[in-house]
Amino acid sequence: MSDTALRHRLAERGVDRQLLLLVPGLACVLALFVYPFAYGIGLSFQPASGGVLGAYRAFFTDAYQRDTIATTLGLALPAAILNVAASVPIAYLMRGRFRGKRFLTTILVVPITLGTVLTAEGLLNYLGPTGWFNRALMSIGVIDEPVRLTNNYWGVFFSLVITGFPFAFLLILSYLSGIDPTLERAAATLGAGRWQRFSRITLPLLAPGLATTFCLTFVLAFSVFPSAVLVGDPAGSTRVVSIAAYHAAYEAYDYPLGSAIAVIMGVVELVVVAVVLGLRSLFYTGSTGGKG
Amino acid sequence: MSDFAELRLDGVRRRFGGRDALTGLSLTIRRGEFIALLGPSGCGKSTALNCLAGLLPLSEGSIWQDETRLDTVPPERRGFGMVFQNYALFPHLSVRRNVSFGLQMRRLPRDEVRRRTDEAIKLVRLEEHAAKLPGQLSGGQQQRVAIARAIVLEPALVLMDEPLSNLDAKLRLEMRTEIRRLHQSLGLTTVYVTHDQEEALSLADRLVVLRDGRVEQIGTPQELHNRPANRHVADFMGYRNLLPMKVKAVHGATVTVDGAGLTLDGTAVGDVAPGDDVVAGIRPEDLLAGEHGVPVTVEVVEYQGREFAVEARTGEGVALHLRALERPAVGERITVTAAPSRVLVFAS
Amino acid sequence: MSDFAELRLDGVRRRFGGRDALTGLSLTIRRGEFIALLGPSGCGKSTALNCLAGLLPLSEGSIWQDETRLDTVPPERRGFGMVFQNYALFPHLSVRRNVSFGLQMRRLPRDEVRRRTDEAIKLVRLEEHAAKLPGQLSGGQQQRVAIARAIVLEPALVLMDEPLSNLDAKLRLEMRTEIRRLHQSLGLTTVYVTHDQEEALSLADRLVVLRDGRVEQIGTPQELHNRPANRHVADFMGYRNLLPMKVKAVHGATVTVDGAGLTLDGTAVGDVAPGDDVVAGIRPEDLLAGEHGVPVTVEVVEYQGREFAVEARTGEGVALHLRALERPAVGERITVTAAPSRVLVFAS
Amino acid sequence: APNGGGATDGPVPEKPDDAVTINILDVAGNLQLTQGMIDDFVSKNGDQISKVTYSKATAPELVGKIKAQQSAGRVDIDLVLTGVDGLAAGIDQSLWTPLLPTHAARLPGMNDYQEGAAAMQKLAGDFGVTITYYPSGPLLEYLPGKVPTPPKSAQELLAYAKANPGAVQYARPSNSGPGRTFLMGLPYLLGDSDPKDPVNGWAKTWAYLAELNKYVTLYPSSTSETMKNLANGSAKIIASTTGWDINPRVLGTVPKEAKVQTLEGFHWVTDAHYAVIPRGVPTGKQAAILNLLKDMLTPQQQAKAYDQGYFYPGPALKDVTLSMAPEESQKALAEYGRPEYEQLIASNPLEVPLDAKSLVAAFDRWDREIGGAKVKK
Amino acid sequence: MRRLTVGAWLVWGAVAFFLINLAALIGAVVVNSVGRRWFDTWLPQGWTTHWYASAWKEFGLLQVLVVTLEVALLVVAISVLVGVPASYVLARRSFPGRRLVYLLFLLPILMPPITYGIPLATVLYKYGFAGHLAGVVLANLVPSIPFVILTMTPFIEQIDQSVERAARMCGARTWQIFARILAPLLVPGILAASILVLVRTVGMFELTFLTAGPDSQTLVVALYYSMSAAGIRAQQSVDAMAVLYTSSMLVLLVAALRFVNPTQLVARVKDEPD
Ligand SMILES: Nc1ncnc2c1ncn2[C@@H]1O[C@H](COP(=O)(O)OP(=O)(O)OP(=O)(O)O)[C@@H](O)[C@H]1O
Ligand SMILES: Nc1ncnc2c1ncn2[C@@H]1O[C@H](COP(=O)(O)OP(=O)(O)OP(=O)(O)O)[C@@H](O)[C@H]1O
Ligand SMILES: [Mg+2]
Ligand SMILES: [Mg+2]
Repeated sequence: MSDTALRHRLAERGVDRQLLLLVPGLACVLALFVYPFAYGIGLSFQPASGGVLGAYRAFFTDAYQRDTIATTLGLALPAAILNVAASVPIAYLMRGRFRGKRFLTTILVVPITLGTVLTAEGLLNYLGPTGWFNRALMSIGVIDEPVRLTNNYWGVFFSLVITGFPFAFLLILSYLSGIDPTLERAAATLGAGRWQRFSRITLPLLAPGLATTFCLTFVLAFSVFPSAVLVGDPAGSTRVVSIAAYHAAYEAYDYPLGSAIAVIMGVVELVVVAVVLGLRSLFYTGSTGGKG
Repeated sequence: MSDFAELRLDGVRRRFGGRDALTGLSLTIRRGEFIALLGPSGCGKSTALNCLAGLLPLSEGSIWQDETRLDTVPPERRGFGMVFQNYALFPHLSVRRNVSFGLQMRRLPRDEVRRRTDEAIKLVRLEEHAAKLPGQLSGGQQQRVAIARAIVLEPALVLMDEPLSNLDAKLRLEMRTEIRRLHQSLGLTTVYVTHDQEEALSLADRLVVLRDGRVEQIGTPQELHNRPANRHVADFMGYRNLLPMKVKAVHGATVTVDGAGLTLDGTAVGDVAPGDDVVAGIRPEDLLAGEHGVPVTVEVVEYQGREFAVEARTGEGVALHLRALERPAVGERITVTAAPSRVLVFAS
Repeated sequence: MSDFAELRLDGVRRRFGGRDALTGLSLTIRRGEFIALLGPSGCGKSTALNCLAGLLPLSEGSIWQDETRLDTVPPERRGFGMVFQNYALFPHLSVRRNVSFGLQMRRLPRDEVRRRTDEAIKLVRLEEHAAKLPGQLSGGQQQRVAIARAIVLEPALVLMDEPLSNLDAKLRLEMRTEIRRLHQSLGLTTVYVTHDQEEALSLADRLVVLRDGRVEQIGTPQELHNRPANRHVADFMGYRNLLPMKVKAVHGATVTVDGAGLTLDGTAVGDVAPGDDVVAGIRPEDLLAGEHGVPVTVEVVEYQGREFAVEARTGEGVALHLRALERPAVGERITVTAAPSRVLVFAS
Repeated sequence: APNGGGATDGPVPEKPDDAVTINILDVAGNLQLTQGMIDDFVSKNGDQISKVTYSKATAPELVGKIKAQQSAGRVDIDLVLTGVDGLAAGIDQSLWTPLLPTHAARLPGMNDYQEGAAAMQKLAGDFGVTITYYPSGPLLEYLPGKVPTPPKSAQELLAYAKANPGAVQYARPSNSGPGRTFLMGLPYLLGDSDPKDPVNGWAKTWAYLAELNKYVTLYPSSTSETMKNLANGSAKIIASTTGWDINPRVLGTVPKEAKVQTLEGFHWVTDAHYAVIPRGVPTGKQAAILNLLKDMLTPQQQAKAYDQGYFYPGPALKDVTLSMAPEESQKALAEYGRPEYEQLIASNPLEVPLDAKSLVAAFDRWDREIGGAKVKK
Repeated sequence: MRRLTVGAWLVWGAVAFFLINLAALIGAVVVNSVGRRWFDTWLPQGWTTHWYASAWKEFGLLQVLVVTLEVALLVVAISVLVGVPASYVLARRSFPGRRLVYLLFLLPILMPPITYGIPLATVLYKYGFAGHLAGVVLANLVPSIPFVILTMTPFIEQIDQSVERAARMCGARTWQIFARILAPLLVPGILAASILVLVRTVGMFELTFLTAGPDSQTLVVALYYSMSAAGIRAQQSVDAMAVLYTSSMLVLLVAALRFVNPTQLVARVKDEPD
């Protein structure tokens, strides 16, 4: 009797046997994500020398290492901002139904399939000093020296845009179509012109979606690794944090330092995400009229 | 664009991908009128309203406001107010800012915006809720915000697209009175879309009945209620008994029809000749239990507060809906008649 | 579990995270009865139904089927049928397979499954549509599939949760008759949830009115219609004029109340004493225009087919809802009275 | 796997009891030269080796992988083909099974190493067996059409770079063989105090690199990139080695007419590939591998190392001539080879490369001070 | 019908510019992969498919493709099996700690793979998983399971719960409800999630790179090696391999887009006619 009573009490709060279905998923995340992460944090506090915080000290006292954070942010933030900012007007124009929408969406999403290597090769071939791009510009006389767009900041930046844009675009398109189109029509009947409808209705409703999209694109860009090596200048202007982490762990065999850098990377990224999500909470975040 | 004496729709037509959603709608709306567009789902009511609002371009025809052509003017410059079916309140703006939105778009001075907003909010009795977001309001309150937002601009014309369809029965009744009150007290001109005949009858000065994008009948509520132009309008106007029959004889306006074991006298609507297939329409409340008449067996009895709704079946198996003041027993046999003036005979 | 003489709910209570959604529901359902649970949104109707079905465990109380305790039996073994608000048809199964699903779950022999499925489909007149998917059916047809699916198992009890609320007015009326017919002809026992008083009155043998999870009144439609137990039930039963007043005098069952510039004679419901604050309830159709009575100004007039619904205001600004057979002009002053037997005075 | 579970230490038999499967990991690009030799051995000795699997990885991962496998007690890489870097890192972490002098007698070919290869073998200590060898570089490569008079000394190179900013290119040393050979060759060219000590002995080299850096606009992250730039004309002089000179021209990445140039007073910085066996490989497999290595160190097999100039010349043994090589090699080298190499190799000193630790220190310093110097701080 | 404003022209112009450059970028790689020699000219000096053959042989692409397929299918299967029940609970139930659980599932997607990839690889090496198929699969599960959960949760939410209740009222047991009602209704969602996970896994570089062994390299990793590992290789065959990779991803993506409406990833709304 008291057994059923307890069962009922738990059931009232939503606890019953069905929750067991969560267990495999939770187990995987705990074993494969939380534990390794904790292990990595633990490892980062056991450097060969320098005490508990030695690895962190080593990272922060060495300008060459420390600066990788600024380098990475310098790449990831503008790239994420551009991806989001460029997606908004395009997605906005692609609301509603029109013929060829699916095709155009597919085309815009194609870069997802390119992969780092093809993007890198493509950038090197196409934007390289004698690639078609420079050739075209030179043959129409815009420039007379090839502009250098690869093996430096720009190469990595372009590859981040090419791989990040489709994600941002898809998400924003999706958020936009979640906004009830009658809201804009309502605004129109109230005398709002095109720009006012966008800026006063659509944009504020989209803002939380923009923040989420920005975070996800930023995460993608922040962890840039292969393209920083392949199209960048991995010793110089594109020495990003992940290169430092990889170098420490797999070239210098300093696992504590590698873990410490990974932890620092996670922290920096979470800080950015937290700031953005904090800003997001300033906006209206409820239903946007679509049946979400 | 502001005040006007009349608004004219002239052969308005709208196609969607080759299919007509609305054809040849011609209608003159006089200042101060309350017009209801009535019809079943998909008949083109919203299409008509959106054309009027400028939210949909016309495929053919024109719209005139007195002598100005209106159908080329974008919606934001027509100066009409609109109340949407799901209200379309801006979810991120407070009630006050929803209501003042239109005034701000007009760049009115701050003071005036404040004054008129307050007035409108008061009119719909939402003073206490002015600072809330729409998501925190009940359906009826949201409804009132939508109305306040539309009328605060003192629009020449207010358009309403099934504004009550999302409310529950009791609230619907209340809001209906509210809408009629506002229309009267503010001297608005209103076009109102609904699929509920009761609502249309109770609110409108004139009704436009649509079916499949075409106008079936335009008239006052009384006209429609008593003299529907055809069986479809009748169906919509509560003629629940629609019996396919054959004309036996015609004597002036009175015709005798029979079919399915019944013989009835009725009033012809339109031209009918003996031998024609017709539909006889009778409201349940016009079928009276009496001494003489058709014998039927009671099948279903429903209590309706004052009277009982009865479904009965004739010997030939035709179902009839009628009303009774006393509860008949299920299975009981009674006889029913109808006054010839209450039986409408439509050419089918 | 199959047939039974009566089903007893005994102090049934259900909490959600500390808040009571339903308290102390005690009710005996006799075989063959049609019970309606009536109440505004959120009052616990669906909770009660789900407890009865076994879809929600009880927090307290018990349910008995004759002498067997039922509340510990899982829903799939109670043998009840259920019709859901939005039908909850299996969208990937054809009409036929929707209907036969329950029979298949019982592992009945193929022939019997086929026979009983055919029968049920015929009963709801969907023979032509048996092979279609639910998505290809209209609302009314889906509704009928849902009913067929529930009754094909010949359940001891059929539960319906606002089965008509998604249909449009005309269809709602038709399906209502249909449901009553099936209940009668199959000899079902039915518990029906609705927030529409008209529906409840017309369908049920007995009504249970709920508010905030508590039972307000249980009785036949006539009892509820004519003698609501309190102002809340009255509100629900169409007593649209609910006027806060003060008791002036009591003469047996008749009390004289006044307030807001009105003085009325009425019938007390419950104990009232002079000086008490009370609420006087009057239906619009019981407020008659007459020679003597309260003078009011007509504010809103709505046509309702036969009569006109009028909203009028007394000198003191109290709004009254009444009916008139002739259209009064807006602004006209008329006088209204009500028979004392039709004015109910509730202790508030 | 067959014989997978046998003892991992103790005496190594002459032959495995049963045919074994050998997993070979190549972190140096060595299979290009030796896969033919190995396949040949396997096809003739089916009783010892039933199957070989090949896989490739980069040198930096090697240590982590093997170490992890060893600590998990399950080593499934049986033979590693590596350059100096992987070899040294493994020695440092004691990953390898000592092969010498225990098994010296089983590898008679080791007595016939040519001079440079023998020096390289010294670097391997007791653990690795040199299987291919080449003198490498540093060489400069250019297109005669674009550079009619190539620089002949380090100073001329600097002057040329100054006159043609952006025209001189070498890839980031830690990603590139020619890049690191250039780095290691400079101290000899410039006469630094200790060419083997990049931290304290390379004063002139670092100064020179810093000066050169002013006129280098780009350090690509792979040698292929510099080759492509040479081919398309955006670079005029790039660092190269014998193999990188010949093979890309065979492949068509670089025009056939490209030429190489050495700088005055240059020393070859040699390079080699080694075979090593990780600790924890069963003795049966060790036996098979030793027999394989013995076979690979015979002149007939070594001749295959000529390849298409990939590691020119390639053989580690003395007196393995081109005429012994497969016909395809002979044809390719007849067309794209450079007869002058023989003379160059014979007349210039051979130096072994830096040991792994110093090399990593040199890379790190290069990354920070040269490659990273472009970044505004 | 709709007139384009200046802004719209600018945006479409920018889109066209982006697409043209993108096409040229892809074109440059494709042309190079079929070009014989290509130096300082607009087009190569001849055409050949030889690089594809040599890439196939040199990189052992057959084995790589088999491994890629194995990894991808295993990851998809496991993450669906584990993720769908979890998302069912998250979609249907409210219980104490639900938000925490949700956050826990969100984190692996919010974190750059390399931040947990390095410690994960270390741990997997410690337990002897890394370097094998098992390790690659386990590592790829980390972002995949949450991904399945995040895409399936809204999908399950939009399946009316009363359908399940209706089945129960018809006498169906829990497993019968799963098998006969939920599974068929979830098929499109599972398919969509699977294909997206497949695309992600095939394209996932960091985690695979850090945990793959010699016999468990997937196509991306092989590609990266072909570009960065020691030795001399013809660029053209690297390009050929990249083209092969991209074409297979493209096929997957186009297939995915047939099942998922890209506009309905985060919000499921009916396309409103306008
Ligand atoms: N954007 C559109 N594209 C294609 N067809 C449309 C579009 N909008 C409406 N239609 C079609 O036009 C017809 C009329 O639609 P409309 O919305 O005006 O009907 P309605 O009378 O308002 O119906 P409801 O009562 O359901 O709102 C319908 O058949 C509908 O399918
Ligand atoms: N799963 C639940 N968790 C928490 N509260 C609930 C849950 N289900 C119902 N409630 C609460 O219990 C109360 C009664 O809900 P119930 O669904 O029974 O109302 P109802 O009378 O059916 O209303 P409606 O007419 O809107 O369907 C409401 O206040 C509701 O918010
Ligand atoms: Mg509509
Ligand atoms: Mg309910």
